Amino acid sequence: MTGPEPVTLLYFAWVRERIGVQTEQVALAGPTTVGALLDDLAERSAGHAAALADRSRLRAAVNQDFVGWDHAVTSGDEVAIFPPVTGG
Amino acid sequence: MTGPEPVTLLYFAWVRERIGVQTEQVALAGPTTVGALLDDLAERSAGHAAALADRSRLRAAVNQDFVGWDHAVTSGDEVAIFPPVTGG
Amino acid sequence: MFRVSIQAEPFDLAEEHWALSTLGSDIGAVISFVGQVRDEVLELEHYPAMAIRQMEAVLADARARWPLKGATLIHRYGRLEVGAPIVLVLTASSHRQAAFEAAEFLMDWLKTRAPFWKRGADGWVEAKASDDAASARWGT
Amino acid sequence: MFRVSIQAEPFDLAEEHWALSTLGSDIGAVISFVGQVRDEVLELEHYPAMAIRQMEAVLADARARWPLKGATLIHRYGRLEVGAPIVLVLTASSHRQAAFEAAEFLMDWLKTRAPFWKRGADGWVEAKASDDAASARWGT
Repeated sequence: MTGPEPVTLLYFAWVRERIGVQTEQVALAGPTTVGALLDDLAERSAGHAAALADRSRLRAAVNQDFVGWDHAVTSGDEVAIFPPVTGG
Repeated sequence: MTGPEPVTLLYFAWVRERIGVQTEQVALAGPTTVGALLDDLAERSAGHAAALADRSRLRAAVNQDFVGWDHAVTSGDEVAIFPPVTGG
Repeated sequence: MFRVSIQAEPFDLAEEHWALSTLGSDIGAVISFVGQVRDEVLELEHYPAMAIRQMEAVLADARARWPLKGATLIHRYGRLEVGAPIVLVLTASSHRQAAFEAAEFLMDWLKTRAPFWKRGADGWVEAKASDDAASARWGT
Repeated sequence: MFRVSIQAEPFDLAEEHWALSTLGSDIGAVISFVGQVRDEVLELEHYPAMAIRQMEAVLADARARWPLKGATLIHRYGRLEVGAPIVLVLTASSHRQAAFEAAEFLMDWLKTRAPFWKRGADGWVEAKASDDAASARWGT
């Protein structure tokens, strides 16, 4: 029996640099929110903690759309965490 | 003894077509205004009268700057009469 | 570089753009507006001395209002086929907002103050009240 | 013609402009915005799938707001030298106001919503509050 599909995390810019990886996968215990997921991720390493400490400097996307911290995350989602964009 | 320099009139677009000439020169009896000058010009020919009848459809420039009908015209001026511009 | 030209010949957008985009390392935004002939062949008449004088004046006005690094105004005259470019406004600045606003200002102004007159198949083109309104928003 | 591209290579402004200016006899205005690298070499990182998805969405939004005949959005990534073009926004319409407004809207949006990040000599470039303010005026 396989478990539910994991969530794919993507990190960009200095979030990626501090965490040290571009992407990782995490299994969810159950439905959660982006904010709660970040609380969990912050405990993974000192790099995670440093990258995710100040939420005012972070933005999130779920399945490639911008979302707020209380947005639901479910099994199989693609969740991206990054600083405010600076393109254009 | 030569008289004072004449005023040079310039006509554009349908004003030019109705009057039948691009430019003409007129001697002034004395200082006048663009509006008064147009009243005099309208008596020169049926074409002048037709071209200059409806002042709401005309614009004027003196020495290459837009002016109103009460703007002074003096000897030697370049006075242009034309419809509202449609460039760009 | 600030330049005004009134000409019968077409202009080369890429060349004009290059001239502004390479002005210096502080250029961050270059905007071009090209107006082109719609739907019917046009003949453009103009008042050459007043046109050049007024176009230089409005360019000076734009420079006083926005921190431009460069700008180019080209207006064509004569017979112009459908699709032919009529007018080019190019602005270059460190920041996009200045370049956008200046380009819109210059175009609004050209529409209402540059002494050019278009004649199409049905005669002389009438001026549009919407152009006067667009120009009026700049408070000139 | 409506087109989005995310690419490492430079774009050819003249070619892209031509593609829109020749779309039909009802094109009256074609506007280009080119953003280019100022002052220091930049490295642009991006989130490819989200970038293309979001750029296509904003182009659809612009089409719903303005009567555009065509528009092109190109954003580059990778290492970009000083003076190198980063972004191209092109809009074509019958009337200049629609083309200008749509181009400004698209640029304001790209600045605040397109997932690209610039890194310069001193590290990651900080987002500007002025860009958020510019974007907010469109009510999105």
